[in-house]
Amino acid sequence: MSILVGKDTRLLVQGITGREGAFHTQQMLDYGTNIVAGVTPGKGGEWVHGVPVFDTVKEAVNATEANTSIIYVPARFAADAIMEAADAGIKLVVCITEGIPVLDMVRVQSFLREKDVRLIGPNCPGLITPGEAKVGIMPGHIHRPGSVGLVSRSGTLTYEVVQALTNAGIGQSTAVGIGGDPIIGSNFIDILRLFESDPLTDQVVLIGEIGGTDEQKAARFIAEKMSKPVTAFIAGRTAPPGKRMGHAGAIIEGGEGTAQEKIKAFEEVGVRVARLPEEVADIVKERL
Amino acid sequence: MSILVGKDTRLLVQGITGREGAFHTQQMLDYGTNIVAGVTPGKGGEWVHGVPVFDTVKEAVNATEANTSIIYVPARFAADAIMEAADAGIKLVVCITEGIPVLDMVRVQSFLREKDVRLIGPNCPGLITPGEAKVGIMPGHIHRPGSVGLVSRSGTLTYEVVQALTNAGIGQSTAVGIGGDPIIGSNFIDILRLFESDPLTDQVVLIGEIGGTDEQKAARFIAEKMSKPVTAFIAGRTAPPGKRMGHAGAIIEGGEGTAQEKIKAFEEVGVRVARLPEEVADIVKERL
Amino acid sequence: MKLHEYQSKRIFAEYGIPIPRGDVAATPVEAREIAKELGGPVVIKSQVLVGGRGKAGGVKLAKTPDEAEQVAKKILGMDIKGLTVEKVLVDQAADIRDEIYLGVVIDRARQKPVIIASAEGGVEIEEVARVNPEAIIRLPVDIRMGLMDFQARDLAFGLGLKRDHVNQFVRIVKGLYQAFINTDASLAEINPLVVTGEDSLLAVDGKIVLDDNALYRHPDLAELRDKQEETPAEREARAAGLSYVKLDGEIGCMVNGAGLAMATMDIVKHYGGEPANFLDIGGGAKADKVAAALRIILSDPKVKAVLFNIFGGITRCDEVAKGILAALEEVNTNVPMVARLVGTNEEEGRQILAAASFPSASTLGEAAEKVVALAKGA
Amino acid sequence: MKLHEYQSKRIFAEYGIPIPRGDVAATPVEAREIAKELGGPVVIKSQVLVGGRGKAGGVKLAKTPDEAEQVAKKILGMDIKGLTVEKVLVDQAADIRDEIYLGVVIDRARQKPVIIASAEGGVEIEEVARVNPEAIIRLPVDIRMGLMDFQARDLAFGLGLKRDHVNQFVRIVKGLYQAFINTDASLAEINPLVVTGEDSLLAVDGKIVLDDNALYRHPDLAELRDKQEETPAEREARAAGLSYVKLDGEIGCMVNGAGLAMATMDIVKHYGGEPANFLDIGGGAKADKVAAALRIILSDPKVKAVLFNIFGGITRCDEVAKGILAALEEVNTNVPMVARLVGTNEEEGRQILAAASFPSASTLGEAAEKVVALAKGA
Repeated sequence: MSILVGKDTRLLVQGITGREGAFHTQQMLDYGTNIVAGVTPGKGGEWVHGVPVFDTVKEAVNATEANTSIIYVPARFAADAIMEAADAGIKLVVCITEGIPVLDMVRVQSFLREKDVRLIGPNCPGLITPGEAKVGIMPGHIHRPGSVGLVSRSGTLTYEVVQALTNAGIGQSTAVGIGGDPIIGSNFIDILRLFESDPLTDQVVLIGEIGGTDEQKAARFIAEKMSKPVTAFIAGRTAPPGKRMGHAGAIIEGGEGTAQEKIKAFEEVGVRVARLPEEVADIVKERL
Repeated sequence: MSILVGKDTRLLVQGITGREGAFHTQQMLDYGTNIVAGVTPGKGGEWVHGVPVFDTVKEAVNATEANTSIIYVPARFAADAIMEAADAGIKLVVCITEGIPVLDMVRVQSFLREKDVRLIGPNCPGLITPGEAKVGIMPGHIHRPGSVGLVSRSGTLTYEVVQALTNAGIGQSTAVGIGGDPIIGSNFIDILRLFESDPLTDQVVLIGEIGGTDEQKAARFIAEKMSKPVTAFIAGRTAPPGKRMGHAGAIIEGGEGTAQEKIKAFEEVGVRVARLPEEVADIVKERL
Repeated sequence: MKLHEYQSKRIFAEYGIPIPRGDVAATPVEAREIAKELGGPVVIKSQVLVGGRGKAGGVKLAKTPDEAEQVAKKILGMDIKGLTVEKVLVDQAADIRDEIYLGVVIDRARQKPVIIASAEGGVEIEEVARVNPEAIIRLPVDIRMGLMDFQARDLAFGLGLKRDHVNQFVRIVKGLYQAFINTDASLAEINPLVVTGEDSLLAVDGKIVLDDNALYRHPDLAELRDKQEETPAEREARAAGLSYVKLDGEIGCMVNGAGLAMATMDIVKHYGGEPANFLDIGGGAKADKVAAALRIILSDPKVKAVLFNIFGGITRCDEVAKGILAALEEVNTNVPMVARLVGTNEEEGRQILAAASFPSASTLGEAAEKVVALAKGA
Repeated sequence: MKLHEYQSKRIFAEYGIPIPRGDVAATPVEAREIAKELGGPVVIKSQVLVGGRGKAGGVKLAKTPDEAEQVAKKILGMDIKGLTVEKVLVDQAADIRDEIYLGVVIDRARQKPVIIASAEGGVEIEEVARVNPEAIIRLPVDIRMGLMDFQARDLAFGLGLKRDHVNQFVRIVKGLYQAFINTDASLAEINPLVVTGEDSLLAVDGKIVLDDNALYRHPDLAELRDKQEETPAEREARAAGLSYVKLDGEIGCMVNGAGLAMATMDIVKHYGGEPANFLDIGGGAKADKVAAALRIILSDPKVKAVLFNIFGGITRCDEVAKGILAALEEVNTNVPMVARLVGTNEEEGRQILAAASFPSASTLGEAAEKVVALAKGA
């Protein structure tokens, strides 16, 4: 186990009887993830791909000692599902669901602040420790075990980079998609900190995109706190400014969040920034 | 200084320009309390009995380094006043106001839980460290410095007991009225714990009344955690059951809250219970 | 302030809680009309603000409009624990399969609202607590977050509800919680919440108790107060902001502070007297409040002597003294009195009373002894 | 989703925020009638969903109803940054003494709503932030507690408001915060909040931007969407749940995931092409969504070639492949295309395309090179 998930993961799937939940439960099982339970209110007692289903997370945790949860429930119920998991003592909650209202997530985060839990997402692909556990929707076969940690705001773009690494013969320790929503449970710095203290991770790839200032903050953190080399990739050099970025939002954030700003922030602290996914692999390889 | 208030107290009076606020500001000043500021929104810049008035608690704290606040504002604004004081960094808030809606106090307590602040009251007479500081509405002249700590749910009944002690030549370290409302900031146990570790307090008088189970819990605490002798007085042996005590409330509390129950709880753990205020003085005197 | 069953249930209905069809009648003919309109069997329920209506015969079934009229005739005007039945609720009778208890109160220790639920509804929850405490589920709610959906579901599955009922139950418990919060209640209770033969949930009986201190926020609810069910003295006391409970003794007591008021009663009894009342004039009472309190005490013909025990803090002795004298000017009485005023503005108070030759005492013991003697001598 | 000024201000008014008297006109005659009704000078304001209306001549004063009609005639139909003015707001002109900025947004770093206020209102807050950042006050709010009175007062005194204005301001900022929360807004802004010569506060201009993800909770607000101010392609994209932004190039892109979509555009450009659009089909897109996306891309006549880049995770390659073929059946087109499908159900997807002889590539680089060549060859 590198960070967050691995052989010790006892996974609970919230929304296991739904189309996506059931499909990805099978995919995660095929990958070898230890799925111990599912939850769908009102479907307790059923089974999905050999996994027992419970009505509530509390019941599931009591019966199976699940320690990690992945959420596939629809957006309007997802905030409640996150809080249910946290309230039941789950330590790591991974929320795949996209389209959760921002104020719902503000409420969730105010609730989680008093709990001993880590949230990844929402609107994220999840995370994977190759060869041990896949807790997400990423295609498992593109990964291979190794010592490069990945952290990304993006979903499919991460797969692209992972594939470039794997094609170049470079394995991954853990790849974490933190999600692209305005309010997320864990940010770049939270995950960089974990990689920095993980003995199985030698270097880190950070995949960012336009909007916000999280990449700039990550750059500062890397400069001040990290000893391991970091390679960055920023999507959106040719893209129009993000539509989500409101007027006053930009003031708060203290920047427009363009790719150029972010690339500059990284290069100023000595983080190399790749222009193409394949270039990420080239840079990482030099540093192995 | 015994507990909570003394020569180090830098007092702020919230609602200082009101009738009660102004009157008791004078009384507290006369007693020698170090009042550094007052607050009434919209009256900043005025003076009351030589005390400067500010519009907000933040301004008052910035200007005067007040560390304690006493609240005289009307019931419908009192909850907000408590939160304002806590938010501005006041460490001890004493709320005299009676008649605050219960749900307002539930909200206040949920807010205070995340702050480093102690609340005394509401609906309480405040507290006094004789000869040092009076932060309340009790008549100061009946007190005398000494080594007996008092803690009470009642207001005027406490004065009665204090006077009996003083008449018997027994001084007080600090007398704390915790208030009689369903939701209060500090309970018997909170104050007993402070007295237990206060080198200037040798024994403690606890004044309770019918309703609830706080006296029973205090009895348990005294048995388990206190080395100093405690004398109790319980009002309401002949009174009809408290009108506030709802049906389901009694279930939650796990008892009817009669005086007999409470007296029994104390006597079972060896706490002597006086039948008359003068008897409190007699018992305390034996133990000096 | 307690609300009647029909008032409580109407509030529940506003929060989406299903209640039986029905209406309130003040006459047997009205009851007949309502029963006719509803069709089928009805339940006629006395609307009085005390428990134990059922045992007292204040709740009866009626199969036809005629029978409804007859039953209403019996119940209206009935005396239940000293209260006269002025109104009955005529509700469509429910086909009861299961009965659930569901209530919201404040948990003083946790300082949070708590939902209380039990699959053993239909009886008083205290009875369940005594006989089968494990049958009660308690769910504390963070008032800042409100009742969350998953908590409501936990409760539903915890009660062992059938799957078909879970979503209905979730809506009901969320509605009840919201009603509790929005009305500033100290109790909001559905008992029983019935599972009907038609497989739906129905709040067959309900109760709301409001926080008097918060009534200023709810002028509409404050108007629901049933004036018939307070004595004139209690009504006057409430209007004057006094806390008054009539007792059976002969010594009227006016005290500031509930604790001291109770202690004063205890001491009156210690000296051989019987208190006629509990009366707390509260903190900071001024002359007019004192006068109102005195009128209320003297309105009890059993009162043979009156004891004033004021330990001034926020209350000022001079104000109380003025109030006593002002009240005596309007109330012509021969009842003997003793005043014991100490604390804030004690000197001024004593001077006012001394100038009027009003008897006074300096300690509570002395005052109690004097007033007991006066009552016996009178 | 952005609301017009007049829509935003009507919502503010529901929350007790004072707004100028006024109404909306779609014709010069209507504008005249409104001005007549209001009496006195009015402001005629174009209602378009872009900034800079004033500079573009879209906001004018009119002293009389006649003048109002003339001014409205000029403004209605005017083109402002590509948008045609369909409506004007006719507001009573305010006697402006001071201008305050007041807004609520989400602070991403603190993960809380934050109130932003400045005594230097009337200009864009970004301008204030640039020129005089200390003139901006930020107040983060705990969503569980809501905006507390003392915080609102702190803000009022912090802005240096006169005492007479503090209580008014407190009501306005609490109303604005509540409007923000209750409408699930991502921005609620009053600029300027005016102190008038009559010494009262007035929200003279306002703006609300709603969270599209929460619109399902607000069907009434969703109906306020101005259909005139979206292109047909944008409208179709929104209806299909696609994220689409038209650009000026010749290579249509259909990608799953915003990050990959942007990276795909970057790479197309790297290989010498110009992207015609940003189009993210999102996660888990099924065949019908893919078909809609293809129709939208092809509706742009500048598109010379189309690149599909799908890296399946929650999206399944076979679904996408089916969608492409289904869309091609209804849309008769000669535009050349390249598909690159990898990830979940990659094999099934490739087989479906291979069976239909649809050109494909295995890496993004290869796909980008191919599509650029196809566009140039066409």
